[in-house]
Amino acid sequence: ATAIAPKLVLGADPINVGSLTPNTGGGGPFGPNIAAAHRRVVEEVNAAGGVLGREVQLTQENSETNPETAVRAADKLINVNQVIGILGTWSSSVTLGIMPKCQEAGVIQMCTSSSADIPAKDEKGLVFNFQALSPVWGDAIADLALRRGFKTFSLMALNNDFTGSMIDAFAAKVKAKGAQVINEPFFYNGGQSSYRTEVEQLIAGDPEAVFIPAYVTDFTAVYKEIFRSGYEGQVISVSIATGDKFKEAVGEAANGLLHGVPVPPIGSKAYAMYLQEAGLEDTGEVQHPFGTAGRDQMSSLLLAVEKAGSTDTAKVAKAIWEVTTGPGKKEVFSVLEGLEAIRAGEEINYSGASSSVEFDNEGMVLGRDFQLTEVQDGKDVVVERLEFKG
Amino acid sequence: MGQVLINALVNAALIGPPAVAFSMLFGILRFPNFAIGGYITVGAFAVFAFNVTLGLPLVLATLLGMAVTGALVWLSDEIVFKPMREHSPITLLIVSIALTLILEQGVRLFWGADVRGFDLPLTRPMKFAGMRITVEQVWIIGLALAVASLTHAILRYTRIGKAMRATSDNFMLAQVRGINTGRVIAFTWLYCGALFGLTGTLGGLDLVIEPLLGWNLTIPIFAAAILGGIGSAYGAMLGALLVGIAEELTVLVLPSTYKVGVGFIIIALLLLLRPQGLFGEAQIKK
Amino acid sequence: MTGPLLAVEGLCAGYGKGDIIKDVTFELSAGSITTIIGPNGAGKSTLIKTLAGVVRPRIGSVRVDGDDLTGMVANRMAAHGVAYVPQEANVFRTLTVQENLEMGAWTATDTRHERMEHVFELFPVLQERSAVRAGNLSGGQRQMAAFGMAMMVAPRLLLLDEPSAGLSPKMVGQMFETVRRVNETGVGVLMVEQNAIQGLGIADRGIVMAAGEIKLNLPASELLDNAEVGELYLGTRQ
Amino acid sequence: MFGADGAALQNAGGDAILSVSGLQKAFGGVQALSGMDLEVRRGTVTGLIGPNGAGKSTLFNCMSGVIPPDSGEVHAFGRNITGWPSHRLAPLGVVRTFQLSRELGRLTCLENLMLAPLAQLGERLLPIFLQPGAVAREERALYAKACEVLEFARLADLRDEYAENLSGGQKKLLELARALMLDCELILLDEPGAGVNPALMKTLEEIIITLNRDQGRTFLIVEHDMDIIARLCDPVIVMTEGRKLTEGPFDLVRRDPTVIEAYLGGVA
Amino acid sequence: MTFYFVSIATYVGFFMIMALALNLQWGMTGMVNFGVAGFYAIGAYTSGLLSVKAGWPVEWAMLAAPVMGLIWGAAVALLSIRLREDFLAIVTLGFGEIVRLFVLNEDWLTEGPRGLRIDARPLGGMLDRDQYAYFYLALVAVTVLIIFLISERIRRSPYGRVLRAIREDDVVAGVLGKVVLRYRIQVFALGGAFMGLGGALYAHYVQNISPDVFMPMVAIFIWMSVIVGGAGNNKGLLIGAGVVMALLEGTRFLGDFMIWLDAEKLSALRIILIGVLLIVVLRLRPRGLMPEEKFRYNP
Ligand SMILES: Nc1ncnc2c1ncn2[C@@H]1O[C@H](COP(=O)(O)OP(=O)(O)OP(=O)(O)O)[C@@H](O)[C@H]1O
Ligand SMILES: Nc1ncnc2c1ncn2[C@@H]1O[C@H](COP(=O)(O)OP(=O)(O)OP(=O)(O)O)[C@@H](O)[C@H]1O
Ligand SMILES: CC(C)C[C@H](N)C(=O)O
Ligand SMILES: [Mg+2]
Ligand SMILES: [Mg+2]
Repeated sequence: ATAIAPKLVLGADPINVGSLTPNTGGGGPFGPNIAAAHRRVVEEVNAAGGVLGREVQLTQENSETNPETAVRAADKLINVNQVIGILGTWSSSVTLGIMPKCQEAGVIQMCTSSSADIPAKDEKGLVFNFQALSPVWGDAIADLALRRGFKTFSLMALNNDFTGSMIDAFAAKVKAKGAQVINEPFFYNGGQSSYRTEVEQLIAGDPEAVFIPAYVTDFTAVYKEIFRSGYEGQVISVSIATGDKFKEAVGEAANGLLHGVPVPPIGSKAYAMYLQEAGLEDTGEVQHPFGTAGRDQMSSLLLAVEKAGSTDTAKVAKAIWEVTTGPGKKEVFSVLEGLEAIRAGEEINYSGASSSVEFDNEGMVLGRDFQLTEVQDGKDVVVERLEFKG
Repeated sequence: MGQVLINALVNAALIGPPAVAFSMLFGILRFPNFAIGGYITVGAFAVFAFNVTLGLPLVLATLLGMAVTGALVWLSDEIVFKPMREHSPITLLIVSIALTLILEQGVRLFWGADVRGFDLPLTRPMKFAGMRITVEQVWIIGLALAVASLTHAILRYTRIGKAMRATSDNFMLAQVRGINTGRVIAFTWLYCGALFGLTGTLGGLDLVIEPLLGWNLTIPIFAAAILGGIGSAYGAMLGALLVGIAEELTVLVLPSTYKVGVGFIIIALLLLLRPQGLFGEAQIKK
Repeated sequence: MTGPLLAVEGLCAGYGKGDIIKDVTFELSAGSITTIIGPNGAGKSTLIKTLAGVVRPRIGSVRVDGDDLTGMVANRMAAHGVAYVPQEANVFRTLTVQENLEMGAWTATDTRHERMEHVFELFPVLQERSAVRAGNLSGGQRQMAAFGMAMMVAPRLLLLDEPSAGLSPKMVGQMFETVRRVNETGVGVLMVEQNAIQGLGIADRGIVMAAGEIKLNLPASELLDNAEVGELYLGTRQ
Repeated sequence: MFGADGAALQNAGGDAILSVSGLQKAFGGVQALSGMDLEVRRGTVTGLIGPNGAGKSTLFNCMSGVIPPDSGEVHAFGRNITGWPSHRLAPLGVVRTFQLSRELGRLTCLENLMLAPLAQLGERLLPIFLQPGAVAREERALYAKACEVLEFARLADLRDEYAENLSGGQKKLLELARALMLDCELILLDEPGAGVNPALMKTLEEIIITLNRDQGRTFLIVEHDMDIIARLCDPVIVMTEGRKLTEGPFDLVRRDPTVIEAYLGGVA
Repeated sequence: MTFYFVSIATYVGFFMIMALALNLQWGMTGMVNFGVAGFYAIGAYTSGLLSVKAGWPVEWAMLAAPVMGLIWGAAVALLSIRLREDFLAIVTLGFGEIVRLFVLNEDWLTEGPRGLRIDARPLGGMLDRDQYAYFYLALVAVTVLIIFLISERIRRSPYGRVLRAIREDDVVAGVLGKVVLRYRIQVFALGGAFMGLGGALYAHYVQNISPDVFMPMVAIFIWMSVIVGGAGNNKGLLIGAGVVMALLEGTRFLGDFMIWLDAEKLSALRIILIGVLLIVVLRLRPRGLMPEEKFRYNP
């Protein structure tokens, strides 16, 4: 059925795409998945004849989750590799850090960052975010938590942008629904040699539940400390901090923990495909929350190039909406399906492994389901789900 | 308040032994060795490998891990530092930072950046008089005290300990008096390496095993050792206690995000009052 | 063995490029004292450091009692019965006086107590200050401690680099007297001294070093009487 | 006690430019100075002798602001300088050397000397940018002077050598030479002769005598070499156990039985 | 590719400015400063905030940065008058961390972890993208040159001689009548000012700064530049800055050759390689590529 798949045109310039992922540093646990997903999509596409008959050339860099290094890496991608887009930035500070360079050079950015500043600072409409912004997280998780009937909460968060706005939204929601936040929400820094004081402060008023948005490395240490402190109330966090590795690291003590996250449409077709591509088994749990986004980033970018028929980034940016967003188009779940459809002259809507990939007019992803999960017997058990209602 | 003290004590017990080791290495080799972060990380992963991958009991795994770390730390001297003995302390400092990068990334190369834990269930605390402490923490404190006393006893009463102090004081003269300084230094590395291995275990228990584990402990260790006055085992322990208390008390007055910073300020103030460190002695040259 | 206690032949040594001591050859017979004098920077300390194994020889050989010890490092030299008192940095500053003396006996712990008694007899002030860190001693006290350390073993060969510097006249007398007595027990002594009159006074032979070379090697009494030597090195000619 | 000689002494020197009274300093249990009194008269070369550990160097440290005394007072040039930091003393006219030489290791010999003179224009931040000509001129003058002093100290060949590479005696010479570079009226020398070759020391003594006679500089010299003391110093102060034992011309002092007992032994 | 080199050259310029300043403080005067990143941040945020939030003209804002660096440099030096070298290390390390914590936590002022977007830049809007890259490189180069000349003048002057004397033994310098404290404060302040200026130039070049930029790692790179180049030698450390940047950036191209490695292993390997190369360089040239020169006066 691939009669129309073109062969790579010999001698044509390749299409350059950059991937800038947090392979080390704070995002270290996630970056490699994203990078691998990027590479898989590109390999798949190249094997099937490339885009516009041209080979896709992928250059991957490590942001080290550090904006200082990331800017130089972006510089290299832009000026040496002449990429049309930089995909995969994760931490907001990196996404924002390279933004001036990218905007100046007219390079598309695709990220999974959650800072509310991202749309505001994207003046040229070149940034696409595959992650819900953190206020949305806070609101949704609070909503789910309230359904469990907690009346008093204490909040603390890792000190970064992602968690900062999440806490505000969480608190606002809690108050709006008549429950109480009994502490003055506060932040802690990652990479500390102990978190005892912070935990002490958090549980001081003996709240029914505590909410701690964080990253996995520091959350693991914090959670151990909470457990050791003898706190008997409910701990709530975000699922990115409570993956398999977390559960392995803390063992049985993880039982009873609640965590929420925007989820890939588990059971959806694209997600199943992702698991297969990544060689994972379907456990019914959320796996690779960012790897899935990596797949969707690369897929939508390449589809958009094919759609735009050029590598002019303004045109490609416009085409990204065309291939991902809007009703009444043919739904595709993988890049190859999509390419085929585009070449067949069809209008497509790419539905991804991380979400259905619908963007608002600022390039922020819309359609994300949220799910609240409880750890029981070392396994995630879904307790509540909040489906995105288009 | 009592809880604050217990917490500070646990912090101190974690930082203390490596601070003692750092201080000993500084004393004998005359440079601040920032590779301690790398050593601790390696220690934690070595113990992890024995404990989780090979399924040995934690105590045995710890002992083996200490041996492995000791050997590795000694090897790092043979390969990296030994040929550079004569070089300036700051050059060696930079070299040690480069070494810590290599060790950390080496660990990452094999194990990735994921978080890990030992095969030991977390425990709930024992409670008394409104204060809480876990069995693990009691262990950590006990071990730290044991390490301090052992180190002190070695330095003060054993032949090798005296040789260590002499070597650290005046390398050339030590040789002249017949001390095999090469062997003394090797022993020091091995001993300190074992302490870093132990810290790997304790740190992994208290925090979480990951490549940056050691790096996160480095600055408090450095501060404690300097504060205690280089070369003094009890000094380093006391330094650790003060760093611990300083950080704990900060939170009573300032947002906890400033914890690390205030720790530094208190250290600075202490040093202004007693510029030679707590246990260091002022030297007057004539 | 009837040969000389110390036989140095064609010795060259230095720090950076260039040799500081050049082609030094001499012998020291068992049970004798040789005193080296010479202007500042002549290479006296360098020679003695080379003999002690602190500076590496480049060419030449060093034999003690017939054993070839050329190029041996300092701690092995010490094990071979060579005791050396450096000119500078000659005590462990952070160790107490008592510990310093104990370090002196590193290679021979068995007779430590008697010997320490002996050192304390010699320099009572060291006993008074035995718990003080050597870095806090006065200049002369430190010199006594350094000398005392070498008295803690029974060496075959004693190398002293300006042992009298900084000592009070009374102590200088006692120190030289001690050297003489130690020598009488059969220990060979090679000593650098600026206090030439007294230094040569107890010596059998005297060596004049200048610019890295041995200029004269004579019986000590001849050297003392040598007018030229007096003027150039001893400052005795008015 | 010294009769006529003592009176002669009074006339020989001018007013006291340095005086110390009741100086005390203890280190832990050791009373290094216990009520030391001392006067140095203008224009003299005063000797300070005493057994090892008598407190001579400690006295120097207390007088030169390196360590503060526990009690007692130090006056120099009519000012109470007790507890002054050391950098204020040189401008007042007091400079010292150290018993264990403290060379500036990674400066060359020449630099060690050129550093010494006071109030150099080029040592201030703005003039080096705004008045480079004047600074260069000043440097040339300093250079000439330093070369001269190096010549005396027989260090001329080593002028571009790092001071850390000098021999023990050379370091002492450098220490002395550096002090002579300053135009200070009062120069305190802590065992300048120890480790210096006696023939060379004689030359240096001549320099000291010249500086004293022709330029009226005053010296206070700690020394254990009695030949040097005999040739240079009048009066001589003897201290033991942290306080002054006696004072007078060397010929008298050397015959004092208490001095012989405590210090000289049978030899001198 | 050219633009890549232009931009890397610009970054090298920042390193050079910082390294020159550190050399003044540590290489010449012996004052350990582990808080380099803090001064960098002070410069960057001063200029950034003044131009973004206070609406200052960008040129004025950039000039305010060294003034701020100067003030804080003097303050830190004053605080640590009595401290020994290794203690100065902790105090400055602490200072750097406190600065970073301040910009991280006081988000009412600094935007905290969100980072500060700085659109204003000198001659902004008057040049196109390519010209601007050259212009900025020139601006940085001129700054490097000026700081280099100032440092060299200091080094070769009697003033520099006093600094080196203090480095060797401050008590001796004091006995010789040098007011050690004054020199220490002046030098630390001057170094702080240069670092502040470096920070300002950096901020307006990358146009987005956040607390994460000023992690201790930056300070480590600057230290590496000085050590690799040769402490005490201004020319050497310019080379050192180039070498360190070449290590950091050059190893990036590793991936182009080792395509069989996945991204995570590759990035680990890259950092390992940086570490190994650094050790090798220092092993071969322990006093740096261009060790401090001896001074020979030959008037
Ligand atoms: N920092 C210190 N701590 C303890 N004791 C000290 C210290 N400094 C000096 N002392 C003691 O004070 C006494 C006086 O020492 P000082 O150096 O002043 O003697 P001195 O007269 O210069 O002797 P010398 O002729 O041997 O140089 C000595 O007994 C010494 O041990
Ligand atoms: N560590 C060193 N590095 C380089 N050169 C050195 C070193 N030590 C000594 N020298 C040089 O070697 C020469 C001889 O020094 P040495 O110490 O042997 O002299 P010395 O005869 O003992 O003099 P003194 O009587 O002053 O102690 C001197 O010119 C000195 O500058
Ligand atoms: C967890 C992610 C969704 C958010 C990202 N780490 C950020 O800093 O914005
Ligand atoms: Mg000598
Ligand atoms: Mg003295």
